[in-house]
Amino acid sequence: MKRVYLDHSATTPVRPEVVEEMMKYLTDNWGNPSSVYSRGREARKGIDEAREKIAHLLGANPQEIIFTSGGTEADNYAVMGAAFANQKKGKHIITTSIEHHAVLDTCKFLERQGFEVTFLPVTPEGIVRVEDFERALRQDTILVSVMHVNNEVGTIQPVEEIGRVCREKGIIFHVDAVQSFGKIPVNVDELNADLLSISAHKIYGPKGVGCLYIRKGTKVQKLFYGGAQERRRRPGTENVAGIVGFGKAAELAIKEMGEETEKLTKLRDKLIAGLQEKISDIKLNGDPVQRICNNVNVSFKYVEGESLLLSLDMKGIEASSGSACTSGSLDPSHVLTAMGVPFEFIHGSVRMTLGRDNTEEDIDYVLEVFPEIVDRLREMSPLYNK
Amino acid sequence: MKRVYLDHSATTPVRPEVVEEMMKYLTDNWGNPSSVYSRGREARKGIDEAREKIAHLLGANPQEIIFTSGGTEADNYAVMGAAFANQKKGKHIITTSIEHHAVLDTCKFLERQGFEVTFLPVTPEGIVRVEDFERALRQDTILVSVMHVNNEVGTIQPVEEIGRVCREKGIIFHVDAVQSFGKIPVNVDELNADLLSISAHKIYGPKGVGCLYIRKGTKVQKLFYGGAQERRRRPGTENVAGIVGFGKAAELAIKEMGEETEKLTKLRDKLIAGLQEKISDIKLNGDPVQRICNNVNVSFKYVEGESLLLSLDMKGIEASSGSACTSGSLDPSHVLTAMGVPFEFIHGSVRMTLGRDNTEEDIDYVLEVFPEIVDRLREMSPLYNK
Amino acid sequence: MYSEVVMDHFTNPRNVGEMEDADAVADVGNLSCGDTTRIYIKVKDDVIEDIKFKTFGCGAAIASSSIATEMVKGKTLDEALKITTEEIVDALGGLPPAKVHCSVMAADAIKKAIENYREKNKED
Amino acid sequence: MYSEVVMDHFTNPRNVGEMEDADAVADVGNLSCGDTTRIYIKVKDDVIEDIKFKTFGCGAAIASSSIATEMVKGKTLDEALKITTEEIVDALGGLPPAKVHCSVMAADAIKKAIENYREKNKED
Ligand SMILES: Cc1ncc(COP(=O)(O)O)c(C=O)c1O
Ligand SMILES: Cc1ncc(COP(=O)(O)O)c(C=O)c1O
Repeated sequence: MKRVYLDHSATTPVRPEVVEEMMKYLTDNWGNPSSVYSRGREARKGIDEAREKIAHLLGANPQEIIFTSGGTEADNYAVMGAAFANQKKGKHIITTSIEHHAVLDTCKFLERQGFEVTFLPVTPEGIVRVEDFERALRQDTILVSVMHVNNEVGTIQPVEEIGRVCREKGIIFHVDAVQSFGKIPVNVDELNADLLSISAHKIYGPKGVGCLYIRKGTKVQKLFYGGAQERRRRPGTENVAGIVGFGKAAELAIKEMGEETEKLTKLRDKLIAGLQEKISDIKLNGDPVQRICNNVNVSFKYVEGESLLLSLDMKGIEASSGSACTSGSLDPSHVLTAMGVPFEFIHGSVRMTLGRDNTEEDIDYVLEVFPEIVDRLREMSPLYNK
Repeated sequence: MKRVYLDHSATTPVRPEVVEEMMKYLTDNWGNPSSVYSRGREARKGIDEAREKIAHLLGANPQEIIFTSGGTEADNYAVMGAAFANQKKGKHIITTSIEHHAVLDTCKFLERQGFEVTFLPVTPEGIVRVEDFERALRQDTILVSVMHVNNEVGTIQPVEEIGRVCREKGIIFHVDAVQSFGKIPVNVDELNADLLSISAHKIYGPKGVGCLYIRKGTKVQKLFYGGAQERRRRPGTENVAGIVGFGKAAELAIKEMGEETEKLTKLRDKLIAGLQEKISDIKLNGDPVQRICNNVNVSFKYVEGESLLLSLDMKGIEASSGSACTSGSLDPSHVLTAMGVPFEFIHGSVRMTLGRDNTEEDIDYVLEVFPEIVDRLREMSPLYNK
Repeated sequence: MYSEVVMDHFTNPRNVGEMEDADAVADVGNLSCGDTTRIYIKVKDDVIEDIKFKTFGCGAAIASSSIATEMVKGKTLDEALKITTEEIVDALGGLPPAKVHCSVMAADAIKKAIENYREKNKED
Repeated sequence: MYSEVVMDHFTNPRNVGEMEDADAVADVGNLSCGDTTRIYIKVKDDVIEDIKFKTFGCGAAIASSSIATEMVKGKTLDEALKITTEEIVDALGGLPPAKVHCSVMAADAIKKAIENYREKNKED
């Protein structure tokens, strides 16, 4: 059976070049980077080189990059760390209602700790309004956290503008760049970011590694305590192989970004247009233009997302959905809800995120089987009247 | 040149069997374990199997094992998590003065948050006295954290007795088993542990993975927030390959524990006896009997630890030291200090920790070159009078 | 995550469709929570002679409807009323814990259809 | 972590040893912090004719003593007094930041030895 993976925003395959680099650090260079001699030095070198690569790609200094166990830890470190370290200045935080749970739930935790959080609304197209942000600013605002690209609907947020305002006012600005890095330019100075998170497994690197950029001078409290690793900012024996793989993946992603973006944009637009042409009662979720190159998020009336996914899976197509039934929780996507997507569309949403292995033929195949699946499910639905 | 690695308590090489298992999850089974279909399910299965293996080896239930990014995160999760979740009952914590920094520094952080911490002293042999522990108990004691085996001097702590008392009094008991697991039996019921940390890279698994055992019913607050992974107790896309490697490493370690312990004990005793016989002004640090099978920690008067390590490294022997100069900090080992080791011995300490690849010949080689090195350094020392 | 039985019933649902001359119809669930099921029954001599369903919902919901209609077809109304969610889940070879609530709908819809039928026939 | 120059001076330290007929001796550092250096000098016509050291300390401390004694040997006392820690570190091809403090001892010990020498000769 043909298999088409369309869930690259969930995770990506590890590139062979990345696996190869990692192998060296799982076999020969297995020393502890904190050990002072021979074997430790080789491991240390691997980490340092990865740090330099990533710093360079972000326009940062190597000392500003702290490796973490992934995007979630980086987001928590940024948000909790900045909040706790600066609470004497104020206790107000601004974020958006469409952040990843790693930021959203951390902000909710901080609310329970006595912080006040403003969750900015978004347009029906899934984009934060700069005016709303400016209106939310207060004297005691100490931190603003806005994602660069939304993971569900792929919308690109106005982080440059928001960053500029934060810089003027001297407010710490965190950008969750997990879904943007490797797809669009991410430069910490252009974004005016003081803190910025990335994750390796979204860019064809290994799972369980990420990093937080911390601009020199930005006060952040540690998430946890222990050894002197990462210049005393993140303790624990380093995931050396993972970090090395991350460095390699980042390097390759940026090198190929131009041509990849072009290819993915074409495939994305073909897929959207094809679905809209072949299937009725369909809705594209998220801004069609201010949108990352690989995201297709569409909703179908009279179809429930999980049975749609299941049907797609049976045809070898892997995707994800914002339906309540898929997430395992009973709530549908907080992103589609915040966008005000009508409930008859929310439950029938499917996200297809493209990646470097996808081809035109993949899209043709999806467009071939998709209409039948929707038809079949609609036939079964008590809500549908032909 | 002959190379003898004697720093297995710092880290261990990844076993080929472990690398092989990991490779499968870096190449074929790279799906996101949270994804509902095909590719995600394979990754999920890998994690679940590792969880079952480790639970079984600890005498626990799979639902009680939470994977983390290593021993440090597990220790922090246990100590901070139990402290914050139970602070309404009391704010007193008991630990020892010889814990790893992952516990020690976390306790110091908790002191700054308004908790009171008793750091138990140890005997000159590096062992906590149960009487001291019992005397330290208070009405408002909510948590006791004692390491099973000390990482510097290899002493085995009376955790069974301490656990029994905690169980009687209904106090949460955390055991840092990072240095004991795989070398001596670790069973959560026998130790009466409510929380227990292990780390993969100390047992020939990968760096950057570990787990925390959380006994059913034990209240712990999360360290950070995000997705619903690990039954909502530890968010973030899982380090699948690392977790699978951890499971394999744990399985092999326990399978071979009996014969390994026997072999290592013999080598250890040969090394200690040989050094004592050949070198004057030498001191064995840590109890000679209540001691883990692979630890040799000795001090030499008139020799500074770092130059000793450097000289050993030049002969291909890799070890570590508790000297101030080695750690990069300016303070010598807190463990040797707590044991009351005289300062003229503290600075000249060296730790040699044996592992599965070490042989009799390795020990013979070390015993051959070691005396010359000590002689040479003593010759250079202004403190030494022949 | 689903058993083979679930996948079979999801792929080839039994008794799916509408019924022009149904003796009773019942709807349960509501769209805002993303799950609804409609059941049609044809009753003769107090026995469910024919049954059809339509479901908007996840794989577990569709498979539950399919297997539940199979289980009650040919049964007397009293027998059919006794069908439980546990029996449906068992017949499906189990369901993931988070999905069990989806199969409640099937049993509920069948009960409601029978009630509607009895209500209607009392009135006559 | 150490440069080749450091490793060379650590492995083959120059001017290591004692001096029976030294014109001045100086000790700096103390054992409780794990580092001590002793310098012996022999002076003729205000020039350091011979110099020896003994060091208890890390690799950086030993190499610093070795290279510093080389640098001042044959220099006048005034020239020798001008030697700085930066010059020693540079001559060693750099040191890890955490180790720079270990090389301060060498410059200090040489200065102290010269001071002792001058003090003694003033007294005479
Ligand atoms: C926008 C965003 N932030 C954070 C994360 C969390 O990253 P990780 O899975 O590495 O913990 C993700 C991915 O799940 C994401 O899409
Ligand atoms: C006793 C002890 N606890 C905790 C740790 C920390 O484990 P990890 O290096 O996996 O963070 C170590 C090892 O460094 C250890 O020896």
